[in-house]
Amino acid sequence: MLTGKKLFQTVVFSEILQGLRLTFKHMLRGKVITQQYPREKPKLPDGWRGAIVHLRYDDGTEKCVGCALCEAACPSHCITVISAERPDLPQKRIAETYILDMTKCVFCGFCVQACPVNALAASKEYELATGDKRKLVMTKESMLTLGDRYFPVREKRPVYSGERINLFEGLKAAGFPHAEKGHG
Amino acid sequence: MSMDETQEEIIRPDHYGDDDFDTDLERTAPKKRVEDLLLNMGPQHPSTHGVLRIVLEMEGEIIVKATPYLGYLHRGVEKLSENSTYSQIIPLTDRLDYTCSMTNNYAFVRAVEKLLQVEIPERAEYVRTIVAEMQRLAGHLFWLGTQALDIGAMTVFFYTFREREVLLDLFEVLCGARLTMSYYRVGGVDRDLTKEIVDRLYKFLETFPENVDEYNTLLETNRIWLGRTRDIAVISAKDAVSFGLTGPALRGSGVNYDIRKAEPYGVYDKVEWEVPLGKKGDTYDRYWIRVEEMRQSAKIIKQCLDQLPEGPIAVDLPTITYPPRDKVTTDMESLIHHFMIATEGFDVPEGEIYCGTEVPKGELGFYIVSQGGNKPYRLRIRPPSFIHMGAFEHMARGYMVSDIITIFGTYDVVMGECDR
Amino acid sequence: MHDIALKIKEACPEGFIAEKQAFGELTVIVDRAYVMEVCRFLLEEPSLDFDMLTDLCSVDFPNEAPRFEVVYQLYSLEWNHRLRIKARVPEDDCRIDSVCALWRSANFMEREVYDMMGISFNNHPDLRRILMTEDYDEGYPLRKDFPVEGRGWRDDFDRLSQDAG
Amino acid sequence: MTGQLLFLYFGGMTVAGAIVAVAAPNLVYSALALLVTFIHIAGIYILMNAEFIAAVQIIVYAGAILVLYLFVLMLFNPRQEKLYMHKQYKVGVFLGAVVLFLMLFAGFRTEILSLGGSYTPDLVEELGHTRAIGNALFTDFIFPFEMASLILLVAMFGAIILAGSGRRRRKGPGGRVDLSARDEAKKALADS
Amino acid sequence: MGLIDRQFESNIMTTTIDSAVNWARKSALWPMTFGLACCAIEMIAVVSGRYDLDRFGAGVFRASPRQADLMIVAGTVCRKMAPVIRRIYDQMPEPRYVISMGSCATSGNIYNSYSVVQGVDRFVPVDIYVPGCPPRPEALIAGVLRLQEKIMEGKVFRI
Amino acid sequence: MDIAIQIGVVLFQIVLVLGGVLTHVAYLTYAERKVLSDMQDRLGPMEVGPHGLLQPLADGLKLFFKEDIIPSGANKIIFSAAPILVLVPALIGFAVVPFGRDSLQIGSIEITPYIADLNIGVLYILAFASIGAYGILLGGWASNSKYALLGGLRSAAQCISYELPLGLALVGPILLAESLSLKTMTEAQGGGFWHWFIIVQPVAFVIYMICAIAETNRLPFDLPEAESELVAGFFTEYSGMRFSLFFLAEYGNMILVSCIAVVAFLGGWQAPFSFLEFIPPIIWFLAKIYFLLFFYIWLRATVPRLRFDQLMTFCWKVMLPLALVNALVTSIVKYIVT
Amino acid sequence: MIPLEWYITLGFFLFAIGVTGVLIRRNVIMMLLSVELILNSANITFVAYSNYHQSITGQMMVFFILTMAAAEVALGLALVIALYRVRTTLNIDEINRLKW
Repeated sequence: MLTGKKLFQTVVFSEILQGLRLTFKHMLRGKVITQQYPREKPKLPDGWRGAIVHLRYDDGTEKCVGCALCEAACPSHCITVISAERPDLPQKRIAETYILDMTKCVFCGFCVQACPVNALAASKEYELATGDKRKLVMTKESMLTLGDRYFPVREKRPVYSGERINLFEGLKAAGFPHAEKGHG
Repeated sequence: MSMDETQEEIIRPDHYGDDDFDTDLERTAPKKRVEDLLLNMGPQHPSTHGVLRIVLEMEGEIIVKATPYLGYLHRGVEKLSENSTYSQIIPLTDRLDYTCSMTNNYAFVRAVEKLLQVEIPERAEYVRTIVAEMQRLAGHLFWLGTQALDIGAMTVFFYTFREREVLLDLFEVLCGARLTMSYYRVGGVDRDLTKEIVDRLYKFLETFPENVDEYNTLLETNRIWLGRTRDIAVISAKDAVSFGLTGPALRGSGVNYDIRKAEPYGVYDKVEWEVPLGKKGDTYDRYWIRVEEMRQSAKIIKQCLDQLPEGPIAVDLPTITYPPRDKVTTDMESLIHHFMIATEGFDVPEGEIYCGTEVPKGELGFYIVSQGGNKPYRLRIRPPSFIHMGAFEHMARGYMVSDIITIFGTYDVVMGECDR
Repeated sequence: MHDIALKIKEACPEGFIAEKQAFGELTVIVDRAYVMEVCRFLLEEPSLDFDMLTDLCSVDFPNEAPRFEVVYQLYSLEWNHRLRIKARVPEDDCRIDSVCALWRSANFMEREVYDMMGISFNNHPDLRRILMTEDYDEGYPLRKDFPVEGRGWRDDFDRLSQDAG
Repeated sequence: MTGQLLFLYFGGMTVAGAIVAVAAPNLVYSALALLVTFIHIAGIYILMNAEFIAAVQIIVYAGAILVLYLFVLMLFNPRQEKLYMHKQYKVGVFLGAVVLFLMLFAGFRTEILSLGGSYTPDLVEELGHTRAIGNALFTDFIFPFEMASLILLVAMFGAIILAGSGRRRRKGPGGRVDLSARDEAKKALADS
Repeated sequence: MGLIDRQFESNIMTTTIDSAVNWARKSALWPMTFGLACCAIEMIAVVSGRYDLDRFGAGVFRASPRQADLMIVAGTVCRKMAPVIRRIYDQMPEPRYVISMGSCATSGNIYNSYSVVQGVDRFVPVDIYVPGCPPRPEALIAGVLRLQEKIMEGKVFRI
Repeated sequence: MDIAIQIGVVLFQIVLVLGGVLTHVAYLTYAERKVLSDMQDRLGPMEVGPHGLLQPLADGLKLFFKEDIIPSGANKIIFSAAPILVLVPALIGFAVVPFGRDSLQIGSIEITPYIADLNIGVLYILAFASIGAYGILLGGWASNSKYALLGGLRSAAQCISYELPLGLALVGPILLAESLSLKTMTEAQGGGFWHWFIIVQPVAFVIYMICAIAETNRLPFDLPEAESELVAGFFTEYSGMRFSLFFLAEYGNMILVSCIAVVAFLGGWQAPFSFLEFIPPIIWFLAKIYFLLFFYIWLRATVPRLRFDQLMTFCWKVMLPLALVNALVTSIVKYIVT
Repeated sequence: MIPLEWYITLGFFLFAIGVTGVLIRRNVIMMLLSVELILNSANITFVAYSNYHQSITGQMMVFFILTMAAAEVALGLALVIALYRVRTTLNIDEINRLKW
């Protein structure tokens, strides 16, 4: 039933007036939430998953051992690793070729989680826009450069004092079929 | 209008010819007198929020038939899933309903956990519930903003996105991404809720109800909004059930079906909340339900935060979850497990399960057929949006063209999930 | 044996093949010729009252005798119970009765099964491809013998302008 | 002098527009040409100190009547028609010419007496054309005025009944139209 | 673009006009309302208050391709959608620009499947690629800024 | 010689008014974006010039240099003519608007604050406003697109329908001022704001404002160009310069209807209080116009959009009877009082 | 001062063109449009004589003609729409039967 008050409200457009008041209040209050991006960069949290980078130890050597776990864990198959023995240290392995196709990366962070030596990390790099698609295919070198920029504090190279673990032997012993893959 | 009149109207074109001898007329007069106007909306159309094509058959401005054409965003997720390990499917589920991706994660990991039959720690359950409800807030805010924008109230869109950004900031801290978080893991969650997030969340919840009131000032009683949403896209409870609608679309018709209540999971049975129900099943009811659900979600989050227990955030099962980081470099066993999970994923016993989860759109179900091994044999996603689209024609019939956007928006359809 | 399965067996003994209980879920396997009958019973029997067809999908088992399996997930709002009905469909006669007349939600899902797996549904009102284009001729993507990358259609841009229609 | 030049322009455009309107194969062009004609006729009215009638000419003829025509045209969405004229169009043109000749003949044979009424340009200047017309309309011509309104009313009802017949549907709340009757009719049609 | 384009020799006059026109073009990039998938949500977020693409004069989203300058391909491009994208591109008047937003539009991303086109650049020329899944709104703005730089480098009247 | 001077003066006035109006149109788009963004807690154009002040310039220049497409199925002549047919009526109405009180005397030359003072000024504006519907209708038809045709038909129907209550709402002030001339109308409202016609004709003012918003296709009545339904209404197929002409016409119309509202209801260039008369009349006039324009933008930020049938129902069932009753009551009261 | 004959002549021309239009066009709408021309020619003549005789009666007639024209167009177009609905044609040659 249309009561007197309701009729009055209908005639004077009361709810629209309320809306007008609200918008006007917002205009006067001037609580602008805009971040002026190129001038004010956003403060990204530490866990932000931007471009994937390679890290180094404090002595400048790269952490990656070329185990290709990241390649296996990647859901979009954008990582290619070819590992080889380090010529100077035959016992140690490194990734001879490491290609991360940024155009295919989904930035899920699975590779970072999979890395056994913390060689990969998600940086806060996001301004990757480019006119040339080829620039988006990252090699190990470019990833290392990015990593140097975003992670200036490097981890100390661990020194294994105790008995040397032979990882791959262990894997084979555990009946793990793809253990050979680690050898490249 | 009586039945006879209609018949006359429709049959009339064919009926000259029986008693007619004017051959000249026969030649010139087409059989069908009033040509139904065909209007093709989409696949690129501003109001379809994605890539849906609707072919409208109209009589004047009235829709006689609205045929949705789907598949413009069909990405083959089900096929891809058959070739991915269970953990690699998580990013795929993110991109189903991209406005609230983590609820999809939740639905998927719940299905896998049901198959694996693991119990996850209490804190993880709480965190999952909190995050799922936050996602529900984000999803409903998105819906409200875009629906209002479609109907012309552009300011509401900016206000809802203001709150949504606050939530996304929290997600950023929590998961490291804004939209496609890949946060849930089989057996738990990826990262823990920190003190900072909890505080910020409390702060957000303090002001959130006021903000909801703000949107309502612009919409709830506005006569134009009422005119545009009341009695539009009405669907009766019987039809809604028959069409398999779920979520707010079903509850708008007054059917009390919410998986969170019907088959409680997470910690929904440990907190107090209510399921808002509509009466008429029109767009306004669904709008009201979503707004009310936002309030309820806020309530749930608050209670969960209050009750949040300490403890691990993932099960410590070496066959399913990664071992702790520090152990990998020191412990041989852990290293081996790490390698196995990274390369092979985890094995899932043979069997088949169906597991439905309440996401903002409705019931998102995962039907997994496993024949053992680390990859599903068949993964079927029951997308609420797709099934809602089945009711589209029924709901759009008899309305005006201008109502199409309202009708389309009222389901909250996301094409990524609809087409998969 | 589960109550529901018993009832089905009583109502339609010819159609009932087996029942299975696992993970707290009940599965009933029926003969494909009796799918309509069983479903009608499930919908109309008041003590079962499966008024919602939650899902309808299909699974491909290329190495087994009737190759395809159509799976119905049913739910009862009244009783809050779920049931899975399965029916096998052989490859050479790839058809099964449509349940559109019982649950209207079946319409789109059956179209999807037709699109993705190639199973035809008798008496379906509008059986066309739904996700792929209507003139798609590479086969049925969800069959196991279909390559994930497809058979070249995705890179075929010859008719780009005409297709737009 | 200026007045005559203006008349020649307005009159020329009027006639040209009228000819194009009658002869153009495309109906929309016809309507547009007619628009030109109407606007220039308004100009001629201004030359005759009848600016109120000029404004009304534009508002009613150009703003309402012709727009209605255009509306109907666009509902039918015509394109160029091949046989837009009758086969005997030459006869029509000839008849038109005869009519013109006869009228001119009669018109110039008749001598027109100047009656010199009360409605002088000075009066118009003083009162304003609008006021003069208003005075006349509501005193001497009040009965025809009321009759005209009655005619309009009847025409309105007639138009509504004619154009609206067979189009009425039962509208539910929110503007939904019940189409079930249509379905059944269609089904019956298909079955037969 | 029409008769006057690239018809004149390079001198101070044409260079000045060139930079003026380029400035206008870069300052009024009207994007098209064209969302495909996930990235569309971030594209919408770019318009929202926090990021506000309108600051660069690019907030006027036009629904009709005839009035748009910039097509932001935001999301997975499926084969079924490809002809439509192509037609929309054809309908846009020169000068037109395309930003391929997100990994899906750039290379098909994770969806290496039968229905997903592996990169929108297979049938539409792309000016700027913005990787990310989806890219942050800032990343898209960075892409727009990069496009503005590219426009400033362009030649309008000069040979 | 005199005639030459007169023509020169008129030309000067035309250039002045047109320039002023077009500048206002350009910066109205800017103001709209800014005010909207202020109400939506954001910034609006910022980067093009200081605080985005050069934004309209950039937009205009860009549109000018954009390719101009005529769709293949379109009717070329009408397609090209339609934008002009929309723009001209929008601009031509400014000829009779009195912007100020005093004429400018330079020697023997007198420059009036209006181009012409027609004694049927209101009718003149209404007459040309009705021509604007043609451009919309023809533009939609000539584009050979269903969206554009539908948009055009809707828009024209809307324009024609709302013209009736608009005109009827103006009957009140006309009766009070006893004149159709805008100048006389302004002068009839002199001596304080309580003499303004809005005080005695509030209903007419509200009807006029609503109809004016509908006439100019602004939210909540922006059906013809409702993006989310019909893409961009009747100008869906227009690009480049032709499109910008439609844009200019829309905003020009906005300013024009505000001018009429100011003259008919808000006392034109009159100051609200006599002690404020030291401020030039043109400033008062502009201030009132700015307020009304701000109100349009303000409303746009607040309300959703009506549906087409609701729009028509609103016009024929609410606005028109109200306007009729208002005109009737006004005339009766006026008859009794005098 | 423009002589009266000029106006009258203009009116005659318009009338003749209108008559010709009615005679030669096949389209019903076009015929109605031609009738408008005829009405306008009458209007011009009325106003011209009114001006010449310095009497306002002629102008009054214009008003009533305008009213009539408006009524005519409303009814005429309604008829055209009704006709088109039944016969799907606007060609007068084909609308030649008494019975629908």
